[in-house]
Amino acid sequence: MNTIPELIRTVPLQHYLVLSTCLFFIGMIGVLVRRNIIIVFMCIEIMLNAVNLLMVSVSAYRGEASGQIMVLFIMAVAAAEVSVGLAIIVMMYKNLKTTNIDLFNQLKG
Amino acid sequence: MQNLFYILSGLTIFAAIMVIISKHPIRSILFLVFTFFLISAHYVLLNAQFLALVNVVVYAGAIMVLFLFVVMFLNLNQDIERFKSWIPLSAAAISGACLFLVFFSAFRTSVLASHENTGGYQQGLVENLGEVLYRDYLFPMEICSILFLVAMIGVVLLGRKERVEPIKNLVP
Amino acid sequence: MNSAGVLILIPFIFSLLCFVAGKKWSSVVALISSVGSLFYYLLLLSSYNVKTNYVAFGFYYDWIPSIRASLSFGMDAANLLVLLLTQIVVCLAVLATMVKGNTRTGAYYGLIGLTHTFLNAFFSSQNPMTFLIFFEATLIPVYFLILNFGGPKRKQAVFKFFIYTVFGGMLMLAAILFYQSNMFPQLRLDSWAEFYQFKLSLKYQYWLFTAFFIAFAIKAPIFPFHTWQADLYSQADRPTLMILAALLSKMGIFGFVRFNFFFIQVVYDWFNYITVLCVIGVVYGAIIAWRQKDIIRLIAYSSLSHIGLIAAGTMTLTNIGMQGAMFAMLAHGLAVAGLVFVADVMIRRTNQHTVDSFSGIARNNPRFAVYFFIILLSAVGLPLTCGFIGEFYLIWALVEFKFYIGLVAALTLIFGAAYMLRWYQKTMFGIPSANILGFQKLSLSEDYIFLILVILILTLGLFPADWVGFGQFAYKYMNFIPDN
Amino acid sequence: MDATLILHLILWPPLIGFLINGLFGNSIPKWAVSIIACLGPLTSFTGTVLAYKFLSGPAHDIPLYTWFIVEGSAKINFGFYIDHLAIIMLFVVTGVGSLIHAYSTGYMHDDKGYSRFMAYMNLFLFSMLLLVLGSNLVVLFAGWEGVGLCSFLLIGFWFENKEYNKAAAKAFIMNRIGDLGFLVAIFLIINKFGGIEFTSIHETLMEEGQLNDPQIALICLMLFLGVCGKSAQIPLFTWLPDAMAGPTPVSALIHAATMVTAGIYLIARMYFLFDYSPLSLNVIAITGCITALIAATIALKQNDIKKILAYSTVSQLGYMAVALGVGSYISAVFHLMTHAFFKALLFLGAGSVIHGLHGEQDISKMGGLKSKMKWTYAVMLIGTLAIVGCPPFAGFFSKDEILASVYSKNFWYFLVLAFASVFTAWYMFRLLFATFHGQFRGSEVKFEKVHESSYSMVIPLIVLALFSMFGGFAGLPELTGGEHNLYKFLVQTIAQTRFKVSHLFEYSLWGITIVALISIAYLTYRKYATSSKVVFESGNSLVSKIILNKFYLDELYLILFVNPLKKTGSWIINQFEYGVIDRLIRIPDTLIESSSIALKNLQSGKLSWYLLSTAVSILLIVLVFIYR
Repeated sequence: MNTIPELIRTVPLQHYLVLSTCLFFIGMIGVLVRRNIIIVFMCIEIMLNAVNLLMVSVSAYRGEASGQIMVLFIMAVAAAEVSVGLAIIVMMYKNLKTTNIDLFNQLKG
Repeated sequence: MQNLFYILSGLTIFAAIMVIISKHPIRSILFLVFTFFLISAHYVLLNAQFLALVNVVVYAGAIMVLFLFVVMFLNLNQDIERFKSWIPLSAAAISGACLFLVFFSAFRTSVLASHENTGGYQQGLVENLGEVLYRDYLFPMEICSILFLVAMIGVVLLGRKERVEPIKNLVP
Repeated sequence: MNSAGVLILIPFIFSLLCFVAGKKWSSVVALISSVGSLFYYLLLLSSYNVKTNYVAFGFYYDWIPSIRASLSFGMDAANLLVLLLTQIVVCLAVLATMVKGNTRTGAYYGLIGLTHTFLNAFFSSQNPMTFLIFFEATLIPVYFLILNFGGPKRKQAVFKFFIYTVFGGMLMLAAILFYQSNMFPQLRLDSWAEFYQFKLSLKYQYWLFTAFFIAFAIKAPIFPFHTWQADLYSQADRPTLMILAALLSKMGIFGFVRFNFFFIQVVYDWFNYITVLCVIGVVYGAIIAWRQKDIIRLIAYSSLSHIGLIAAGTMTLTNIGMQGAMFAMLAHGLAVAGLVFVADVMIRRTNQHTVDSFSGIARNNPRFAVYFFIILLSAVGLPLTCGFIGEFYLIWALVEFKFYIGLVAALTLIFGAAYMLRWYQKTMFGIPSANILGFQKLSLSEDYIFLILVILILTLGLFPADWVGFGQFAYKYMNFIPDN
Repeated sequence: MDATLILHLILWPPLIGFLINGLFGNSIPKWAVSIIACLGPLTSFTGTVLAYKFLSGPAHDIPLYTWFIVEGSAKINFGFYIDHLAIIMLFVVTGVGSLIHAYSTGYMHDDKGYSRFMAYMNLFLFSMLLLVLGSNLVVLFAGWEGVGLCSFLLIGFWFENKEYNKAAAKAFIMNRIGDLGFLVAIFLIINKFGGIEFTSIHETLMEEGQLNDPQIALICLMLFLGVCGKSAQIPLFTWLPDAMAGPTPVSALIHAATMVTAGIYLIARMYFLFDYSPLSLNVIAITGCITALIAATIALKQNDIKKILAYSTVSQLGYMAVALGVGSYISAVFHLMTHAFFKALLFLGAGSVIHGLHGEQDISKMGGLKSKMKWTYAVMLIGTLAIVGCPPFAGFFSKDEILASVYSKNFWYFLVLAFASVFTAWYMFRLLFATFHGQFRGSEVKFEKVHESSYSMVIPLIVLALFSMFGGFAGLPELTGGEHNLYKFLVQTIAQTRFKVSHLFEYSLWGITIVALISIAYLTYRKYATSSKVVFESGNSLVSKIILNKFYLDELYLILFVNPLKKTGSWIINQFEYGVIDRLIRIPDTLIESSSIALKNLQSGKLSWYLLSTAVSILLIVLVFIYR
């Protein structure tokens, strides 16, 4: 375990930034391209995770715990969001018999 | 060790891409779980051991199970998407790519403060985090608990059986 | 106790009563209200001394002190005649609503009462802010009156009307706010005098005047802002239309009367363009009225023609023009209210709207024909009716100011006669057509309305001197303010 | 006697008669209506006689009250003015008016609108008195419009006939064209002289008037436009023949004797102004010449008895205009007076004929009525001799005076008028012979029914005939050694010097007149006192077609003014109003509407679209932040 902090010194912070950006945009493109609402939802999770990763890396490089606390909160919120969101999806599927977001254009259940 | 990071990064990106290009939702979910694991690995590399653990438990454990459960519950295996038109698709792809390029170039050239790893590997451990959490972020944490309560009530309410007739003939 | 505020309060309280009074009693309440305010107005008039004080019976209320907005009412020489017209015409409109076949619910009377309230407030306003607020507020009851009680296409018509006037009102609001923000903070803009005192630089005046002009031109209306008018008129309920044609169109002209003196230089510079618009309206409206089949539309376009003349008169900024405009407002209000009621009598009895569908009414109803004829004479501007006096002054002012414009405006003599006589002859003369045979005699209340109108028209035509005189004092007062 | 009292006595009785008959005419018996109606003009006539007898001095100005007032500009009184000119006019108006009222009680007796008719006639008389007595131009204008209005009402008296209504509207509107000029002239006068009373205008003019002042010329021309409308001069005369749609007493009173001469009266009243503008006098004279000639020419070919008389009236009005134009105002007034007598007589006689023939107006279907209608024939003969200027009837003196005065000023005007006189003689004798001589050209049955009119109609005829015979002696020419009483009377108001012509010219004029008259009478008798209808048919030649169609003036106006206006009106209603104006004015409206439609499509409710737009906007924002 002691060797791991050395890694941080060898890998520049920019690389983490690039990685999280990549993840974020993969998630975003997924959100834009996919039509299945569950997959869209998953892509949102990817985006959240990308942000988390960013937070953690910066936190680690800055040597501050606040960033990691923030990630904790994000996870908490994400869990709540996913539970509610999935419940909504289930309800909508019950009513509309589809998960295609293009058909959810009524802005109501 | 440096290579470990790059291998992990490559795998993460690959898994994430697979999430969005798999046709079957189940596969997407599985790749997503994989992604989460890989991100947890990154956390470990970054000395955020506690978060890595939480990530595995919350995301890969709880959330993904929920997803899987929903997909299987709705029986979406057969529901393979058909793309109606290429125009919104390409528009989405192009705009996303543009945004990506912009961010990418922005981050690549950004100058960050030099990294002084003051906290060492101790920083991401439970004691350390707990101290900060209960000292500086007590109130938000309490709010968070209320959020969970609300979410729970909401889900229960949503799951309640309604006597609303399903809207018919909407599916083509 | 004598206060302009009471004149506004009377119809307001009674209109609230009307809303709750129910169908049976609301008409009585409305009648009491309108006659009461008429008498209260006459009481005020009798104790009004135009020569000593300018603003009488003032009523002041500090509305929002932080933005220097206050409500101020009062009577002065400029609004005297038009307030008189308001009381009379509302009285007549209420009477016309009580005529069998026009009867309405309490809400109708209540809305008429509200219109009355706002009109009184508007015409007696003593500062630009009050003027603006009630300029807009009058729209509200009128909107509902037409929306709830109008013809089949009322929705489009009233929407068009609303959009037009609100657009104008917005411009005016912007102009007044601009003015107010440029004033010294110690000035509170509590009266017209203060308004006239502080003059902006000419560059701003041009812009402000444009805004005011468009607002008033839409309301009046002046060519080419008139297209809402005929649509709205043809959809409005006729008693409403009496108020609409006789009073609402005067609001724009009254705006010119109030504001033109503030923009003396601008009006002088743009006189040609504006009066050309007005005069085009005179001829244009007359030509359309001449070829028009629908009676109500005919009235609308004839109104456009007359209003154009009156507006041109206010633009001369001369004593004659101002006096003429003020008196012509009264005269035209009476005449057009009469014409609308004539149309109401015709349409209510036969359910026909076109000129061609009537014929030979004079054979059955000579009384009606006579009333119509006298009202028509006033509209045409024959001497010894009040219409003549107004027209005389206006054309005089125009001829004196710009000869050729006056000459073209005087064409209203010919065209007016042409379209009015056409209407009269087609409906009253000729062999009685089938649907005229059942044309009932005038009922008592209809008789009263016509009698009141005819007596007023002839009296004002024979003895106009004192009434015209009020305009002269108003002119002196407004022109007293020095130029910058 | 007090002038105010006399004024009240003259002015108000017709109005009271109008009010009583107008308000209660249907509920009181017919004889009462007749008495009330005739009492009004008779009282006025009495008042006029009193005024003539008892009012001394040049003029009486009686301002009743201030009508309206403009500080600094002018004060307009509801005031009246009695002077010599007014008294002469009053005699004509109330005298002829009374007779025609009496005649009407017989002529209109069986009409169902009898009381209405009498009320209108009274109202007309009141307006005419207002016109004659007004002390300023505005009161005069009130009367001027009032008579126009009554003319409208009376032409369209039988309002169930659409043609009559059209004629009425035409008369009113053409009059209004003239009134426009009049009104503008009033404003110009106020502007120029600062006052509107005749006396004050006169005084100001005397003090600071300049000959050939363009402003005065403009005023005069504008006034003359009004005169053209009211007195049926070219180009506004076409309404008068159409106005014959009204009952015959109306034609006699309004469209021959009084109203149409209001224009002549106006110019005589304002003579001092016209004296300052030779240009406008020339215009008046030329217009008068053309009117006289054209109207007389048209009358040659007409077969409707009333139309002939109508054109004759136009022609005679042209005479008067020429007289005014050469500055001999008194001659014009003289002719106005005699013309009122004999033209009223002729019209009433024609009315009697029409009445006797039960509504027949076409002279080609008359003839030989002499035996059946002796009185009518006699008075018609007198009237004809008067109008053609046969000595010593009334028309001779006045016409001779006009011709002589015109000759003294301008030979060419004289020549035109002489031609017009010849035409006059021709069509009048034609009318007379075709109606009363020869054989009846209708059916026998019809002829049997022909009857002489009642006494209430004949007595006024006889009175008028007497006036036509002896009215001319009010103004004897110098040559006869007699006194020109009218001149002596009027010169106190109208300061005008008498013209001078050589005795030789006068003698030769008389001689030629008599010779010409006899020869024309002979020729027309030969031609028209027949039993054949052929002579009344118009030829097919171009000239006769033009004359028959009244020089196509109506058609010309139709093409030049009425039709374009109608077309413009329809075009505006159907296309311009909503196609152009509405669209133009709704440009902001349309912009808002179309942009709102565009924005509405953005709010499609599609999640993917929202996401995409979010992404794009983030992209834009970031770009802005980076490359700011």
